[in-house]
Amino acid sequence: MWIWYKVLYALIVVIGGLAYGLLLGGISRKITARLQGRRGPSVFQNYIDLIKLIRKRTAISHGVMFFLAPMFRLLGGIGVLLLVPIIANNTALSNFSFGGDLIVVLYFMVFGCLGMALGAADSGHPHSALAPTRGLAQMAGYELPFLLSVIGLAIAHNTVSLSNLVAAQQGGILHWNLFQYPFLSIAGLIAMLGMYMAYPFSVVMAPQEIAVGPPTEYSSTFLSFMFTGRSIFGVGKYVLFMDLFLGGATNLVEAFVKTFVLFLFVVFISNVFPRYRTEQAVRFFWTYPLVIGLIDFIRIFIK
Amino acid sequence: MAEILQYFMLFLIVLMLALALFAVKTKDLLSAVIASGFISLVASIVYLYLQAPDVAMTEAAIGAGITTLVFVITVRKTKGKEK
Amino acid sequence: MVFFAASLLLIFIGLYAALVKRNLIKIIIGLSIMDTGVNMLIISLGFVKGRTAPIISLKDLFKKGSLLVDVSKVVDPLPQALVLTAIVIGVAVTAMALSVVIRMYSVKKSIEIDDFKELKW
Amino acid sequence: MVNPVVIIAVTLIAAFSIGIFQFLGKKFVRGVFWLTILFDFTAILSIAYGFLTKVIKAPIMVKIGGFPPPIGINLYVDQLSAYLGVVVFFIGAMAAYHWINRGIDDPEPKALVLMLLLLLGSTGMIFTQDFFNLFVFIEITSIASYGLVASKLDGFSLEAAFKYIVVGSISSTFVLLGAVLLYKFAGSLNMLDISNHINKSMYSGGMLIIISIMFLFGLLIELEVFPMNGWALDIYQGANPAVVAILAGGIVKGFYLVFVRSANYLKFPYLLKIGIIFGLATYLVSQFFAWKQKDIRRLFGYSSVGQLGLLILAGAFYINGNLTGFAKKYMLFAIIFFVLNHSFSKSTLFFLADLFGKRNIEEWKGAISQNKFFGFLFSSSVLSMAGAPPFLGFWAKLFFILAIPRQYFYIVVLVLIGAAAEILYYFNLYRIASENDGEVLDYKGSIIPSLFNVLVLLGLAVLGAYKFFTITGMEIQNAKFLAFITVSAIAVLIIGISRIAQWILALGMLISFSYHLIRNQNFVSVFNIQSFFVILVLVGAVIFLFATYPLSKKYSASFYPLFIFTVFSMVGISVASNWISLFIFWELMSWSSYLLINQGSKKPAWIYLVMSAIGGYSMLAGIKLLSTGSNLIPVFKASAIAAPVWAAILIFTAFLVKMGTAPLHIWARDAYGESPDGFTPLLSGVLSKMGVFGAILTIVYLIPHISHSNIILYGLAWFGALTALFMALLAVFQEDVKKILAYSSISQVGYILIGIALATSLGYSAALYHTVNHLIFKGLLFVAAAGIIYRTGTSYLPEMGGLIRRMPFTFLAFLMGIITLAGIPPLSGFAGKWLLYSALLEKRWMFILLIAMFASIVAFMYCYKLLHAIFLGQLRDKYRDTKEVPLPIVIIELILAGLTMAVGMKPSLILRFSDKAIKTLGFSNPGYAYEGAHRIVSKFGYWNAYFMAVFAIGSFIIALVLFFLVKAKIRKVGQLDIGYAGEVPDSPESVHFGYDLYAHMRRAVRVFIYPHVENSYRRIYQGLMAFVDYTRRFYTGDLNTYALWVIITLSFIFYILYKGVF
Amino acid sequence: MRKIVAIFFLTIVGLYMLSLFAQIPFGKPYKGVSEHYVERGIVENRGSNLVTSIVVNYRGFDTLGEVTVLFLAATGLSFLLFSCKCLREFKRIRSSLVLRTATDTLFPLILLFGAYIFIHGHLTPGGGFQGGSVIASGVMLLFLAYRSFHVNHKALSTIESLAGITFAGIGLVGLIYAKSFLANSVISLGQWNKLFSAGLIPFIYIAVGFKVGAELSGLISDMISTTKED
Repeated sequence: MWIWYKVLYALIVVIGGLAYGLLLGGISRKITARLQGRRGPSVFQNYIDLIKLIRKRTAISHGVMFFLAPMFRLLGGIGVLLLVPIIANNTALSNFSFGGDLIVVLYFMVFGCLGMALGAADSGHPHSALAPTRGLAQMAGYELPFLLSVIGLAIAHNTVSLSNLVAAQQGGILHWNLFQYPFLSIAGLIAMLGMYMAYPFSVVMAPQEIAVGPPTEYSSTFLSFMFTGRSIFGVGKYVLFMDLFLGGATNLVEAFVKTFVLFLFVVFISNVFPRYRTEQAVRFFWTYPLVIGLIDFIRIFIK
Repeated sequence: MAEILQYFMLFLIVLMLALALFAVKTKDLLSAVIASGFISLVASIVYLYLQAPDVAMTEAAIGAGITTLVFVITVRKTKGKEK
Repeated sequence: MVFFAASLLLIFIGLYAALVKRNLIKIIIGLSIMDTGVNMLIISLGFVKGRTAPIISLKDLFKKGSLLVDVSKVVDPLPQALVLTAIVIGVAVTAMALSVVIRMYSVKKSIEIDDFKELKW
Repeated sequence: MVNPVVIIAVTLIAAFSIGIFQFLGKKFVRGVFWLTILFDFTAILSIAYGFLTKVIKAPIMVKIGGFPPPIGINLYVDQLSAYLGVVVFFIGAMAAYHWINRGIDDPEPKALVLMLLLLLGSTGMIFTQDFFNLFVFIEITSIASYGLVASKLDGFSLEAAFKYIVVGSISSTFVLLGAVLLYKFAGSLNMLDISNHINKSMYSGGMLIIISIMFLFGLLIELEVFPMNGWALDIYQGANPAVVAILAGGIVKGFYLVFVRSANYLKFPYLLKIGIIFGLATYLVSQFFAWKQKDIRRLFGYSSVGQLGLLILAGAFYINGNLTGFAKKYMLFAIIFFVLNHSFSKSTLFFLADLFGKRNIEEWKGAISQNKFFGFLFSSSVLSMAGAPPFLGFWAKLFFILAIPRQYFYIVVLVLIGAAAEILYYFNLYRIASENDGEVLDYKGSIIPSLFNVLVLLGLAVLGAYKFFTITGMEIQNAKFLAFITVSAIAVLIIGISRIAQWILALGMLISFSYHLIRNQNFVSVFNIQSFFVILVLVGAVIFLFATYPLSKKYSASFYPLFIFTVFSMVGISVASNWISLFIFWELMSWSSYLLINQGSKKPAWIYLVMSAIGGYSMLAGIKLLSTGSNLIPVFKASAIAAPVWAAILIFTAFLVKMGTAPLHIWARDAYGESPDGFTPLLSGVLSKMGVFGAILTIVYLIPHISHSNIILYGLAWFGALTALFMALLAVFQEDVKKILAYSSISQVGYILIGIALATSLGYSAALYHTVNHLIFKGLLFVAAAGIIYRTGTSYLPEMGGLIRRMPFTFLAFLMGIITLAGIPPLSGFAGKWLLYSALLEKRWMFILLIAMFASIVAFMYCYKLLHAIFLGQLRDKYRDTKEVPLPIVIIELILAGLTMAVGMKPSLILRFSDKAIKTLGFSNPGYAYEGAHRIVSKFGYWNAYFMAVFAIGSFIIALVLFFLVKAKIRKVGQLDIGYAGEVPDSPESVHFGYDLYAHMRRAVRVFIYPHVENSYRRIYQGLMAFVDYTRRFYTGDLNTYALWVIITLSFIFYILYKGVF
Repeated sequence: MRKIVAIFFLTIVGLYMLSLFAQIPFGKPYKGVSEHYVERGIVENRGSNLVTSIVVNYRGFDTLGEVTVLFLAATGLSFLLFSCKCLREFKRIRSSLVLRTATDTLFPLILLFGAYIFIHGHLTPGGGFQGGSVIASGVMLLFLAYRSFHVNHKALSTIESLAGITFAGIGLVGLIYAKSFLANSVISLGQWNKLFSAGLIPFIYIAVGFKVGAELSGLISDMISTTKED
């Protein structure tokens, strides 16, 4: 019986996550527009778009992998969201988070991206490789500081379970990893910017250069799936970072607030900086955040 | 008598060494060959003094005779002069 | 002693020729001088002062009443026998060497070492 | 048995009678010649056989002239001289046959007389026991050689002959002087008598020492000792090869025996010193000078001289090295084997060089690839010369190394360095000769002598192995297994006309072998680390062998035999019970795999071989360090002895080379990338795992006894981590599917190394799990790549693309392989990563963990590249009709893909085996525990593979259902029908971009992917080459200089041995 | 430069060897096997010339080798100089009447002398080698005297071979009848200082004499070249 409850909760989390993710996307567009002095679309524009896409009647397919790619994407998104505990030790909202989950999450995050890249390439679009390769290269960039902070935290707390990490950060704001291990956190948060492919690390999605990126060839239902996957994935990552650095959450409100703060952090940063080229981004990640993170890392190593 | 013989031997030895040096130093191959033949000849006399008549005979016949002959023929055939 | 020294000198003069001279025939002359030196050295090794050659043609070399020869009256015959062989071998080698030289001359019209340095490294 | 003196008398009479027979005609002369040779050979053979069967118990003593020894001359024939006599006459007969066949120089009767007297001289030399008589026979031998060397009468041979005459005369002068002075000293010329007169204390007097030096020095000149061996090399280069063959193969060995025996009789106390200085110098100098040699005959000459140096060294140790018991016996056999091996293989090589006719090794291109039989003979002798197992040279070297006392370890090192150098230049030649392109060249003349020689060599190989195993008293299973391997390989070789038959037979052998192994109760009940690897090898071999069938058409008949050889030698490695048998099978594996790789591409194979040789020999050196005085064969035992640090490091090097660990990885890319496609899966999946096996053995049995072992282990882990990272990074920028997989392979093995270096039970679990897992997915990828290359004809990524449409199954399998490789759950790759990371966390090796994890991120890049460039994008026009890869390959692909899936769901499929294996390594538990059926728990967390698989598949199904629920009409659109500016023309130019996908990344990491290591290797190699090229000018070709060096050497010897004068 | 280096190292070697010979007394009595040769030489061989006894009997094997060496040299030389163009360039000049007359007179004497030497090898100084070379020098004289002189190679070769076979054959006879190769005791040793004494020694020396004479003559003729075209 237990498993069915879990499935039920999972469905709720996924739908909730989707709704939240779409909302965040809308807010992001709004903020950007406002900063640029435009009115911008409605914050609910993404909901409208999604419904529109689903309702479209025809879709084209270039082949099996093209067909499967959105599935992978969606699966990756859902997987990440479900593997991180939104509220630790809560039957409903701890999701499928379990003992070894940090490493699993790290690897599962790639799953969707891989599917995405494969699908795009299968379209036969000559530029299809551009975005995935940039993305992978940039990933190699930001993953280094990110792994640094994750490993640092795991060693520091002697656990790779996100739930345990969250538990270790309870008992006041100063117990948060953000304050316990500020340098690691800085490295991790900078990596997060890369992970969201926001400015200045947006060369992957760069619409001006690659028409509209991987989704160029996708439309209607396929695109809707991608859209869904991306939104959910985004939320999943916010939750992950919340759990890692901001002490997790004990109730839903706290979760909303913390993820929203993270979201704002990304949005504001991205509206300030110009874009890096891939190699610049990689070099950036391999220097400043890494060096900063190493301070704490070595501290943990010595301890 | 014995003393004279000894001095004679000494003389022969010096002669041999001188001939050897001459054979090595001279530019004319034929002279060198003849000199080396002479060394053998002188040596055979020395052998006699050293109570080795057999060897003396052999040295004279083969060392001084045949060897020199072979040398001479070779020098003639190679029209040899040392540079 | 003089014989030793002289023989050694002969050997080394011969060797010197083999080491320094650039003419093939000269080198062989050197070797044959060296041979002579060696032979003389060996003979002088077998020499014993005041003894006679090892040819027993007189009765008084025998020990009394037998065919056993009195050792103290004869020089060492063995080195002489060895030298006999050595001399013959020497002439054989010289003849071989000289025939090679004749052939070398017919190939290159030269008997200088400088023309025979193709095999190297 | 024949009286030895009859041999000499009959030969002499025959030689004299040819003077009469020459008037009767050529046939009579030849008849007399061959009859004599036959008579002599049979006579000596009968004596040798008598010794062998112990019918003759004591050495034969023949009085000549009826006088007892000190008075008269006598012959003394013992075992060694009889054997050597057989060899001399055999080689002599072969050389004579070769010479006659190739057109003997006129006048023929004289040439045959010279030949006969040469053989007579060397026989007399070996047999006589009188110093002066020895001199006479030396002169006979020398003068006959002078004539024969000059026989070609061209500039080269005359020059060589003249140099020989001059140096030879100097040499014989010293021998003569020495002999006469010995007479003066001891009053006798008989060796035994003199020996009885001499005792070691007389050497302090100074007189005897100079006499002995003069005598031995004369022989030493004839033994072509550095630095006075220029003349010898010139002979090898300039003279008639038939003559050189008999000189190098027979006569010089006679001189060698005489030298060693004389030194023994003289009780010369400094023989060891002389042997070490001159033997080693000769050996090393010639092995290195040969590197730059372009003239094949001079190359062989350097090799011969080098072997002589080794022999002198061995002889010095045998006589004067204070060897005891077994060591002495080993050394004796080493010497015998060296002599036999060198005689037969070197003479064959000279014959073949003459038959082929080309002097410059560059012109040997294609010599053996186009003439199969010629190639077989050439390969056999080269392999034997270079000491490849199971040839005789290998056993000789092994005996030699085992016999050297441990305090002379530096000699072991230097000899092994020389051996590696020898392999380097021999196989450079072999590489050129086995090149496939080049015009069709044929050899002229009869190969019968070479064939006989090689047959003897093969027989000797069996003898060598038999003797080695019986004398060292190693388990007889090793010998049996070696015989089994050889017989199997030969069986497969024999049916070489049909590849299918070979395939079936090989497969049948492997399967039945595995079946019998599993049926063996012993094997099943005692399941240890070795059984683990045996199963790994056999399973991998069966799978990959199965997949080779469609590819085999283009392989030569030796592919399957070598495959079998490789596989069984790996089994041999896995079941080895001591270090030496491990080494034997290790070398067997290296060489057979080299020959396999060489069937694909030559240069990489050469580099592979050289690296393997360096590795293998360093292992041997390490093993040597493990041995103690009484225990020459170190066994695997944790409590054996306190192993020195260097032993562990040296032994480890071999394994690191095979694992491709940086910076020893330079062979790997091209060897993997250009080896035959059917073999690469085995190479990557199984063969590199032997390195893993060895590493585990080393760490378990050696490292714990070393102080600071932690540092070594930590260093190893760093090596593993850096390998994992940088090889992954290098893979990203490759454009060849197999080369990407190659780098990936060594990168993955780097992970395994980390696991091993942890030396915790969890680390071993991770390593063993990953070992199997890597076999599965890398095998899958390589097999798939082989299929793709088979269909498309290229391995170059930018030429592929869009193949998903033509090869859906392959794509599916490949995709699963890639997912496993990337370690993405739910397939089997993740569990290995999880175990490894947990193990690292447990040990708190944070930096290594960081690097390892980061390396797997880098791996994503090339994973994507592979998928994208091969399968995705637009299909090229030329592949429009390409079919799915052949059925056997598809089957294997799907089986392996299914395995990744199954293992991904249930890692215990592998772990239950590794658990058992780990228990035998002395750990009580595997480092993790099971919780329930599927959950693996470590200190840090747990991993539920089953759940994860169900979760992934479940959500995939949910998403799919969701998709179909909202499914709109899907219109299939051709790939070229894509909407961007303009349409693709009808006859489509492919716009699939698969080249240099990570150009941007390259800019970021340029400094890391620059081939620093390869360049430094190249620079070292070139530097050495330049050095060698400069120093080999030592051999100026100037006769005076050669003669001068003789005198310089003599004064040097006087100086070091006798200080009484000044 | 080379000279200096050569002299330097030769001096070093020379000094070492000198130091050796300084320790060997010159002209002092010997010991060892020679005592046996000298003391029992006559008893065992009956030959007055002890050197001959040693050369032919005690160390007969050496002599067999020595003969072989000479044979080898002759063979090798003719092998190497066979049909060498180089030989034709050498023109033999016509010799003077004096020389020819002297040759005519001396040649038989020289031959006789040579024969005497090797037949009396066991009695007087000299033996096969010396006698042979004396004969060869006679042949050489013929070469000098007569421009068109050439030797019969076939005959020489046959003599050489037969002589050689005789030597080795005698050795084998010894092996068969006296259980020892080259044993001297096959026939009666005879009396000391008589022509027919010393067992097989004279026979061997005669064979050697023929052989050496033939060989050296052949050698000279090969070098001077007596091919018919000249």
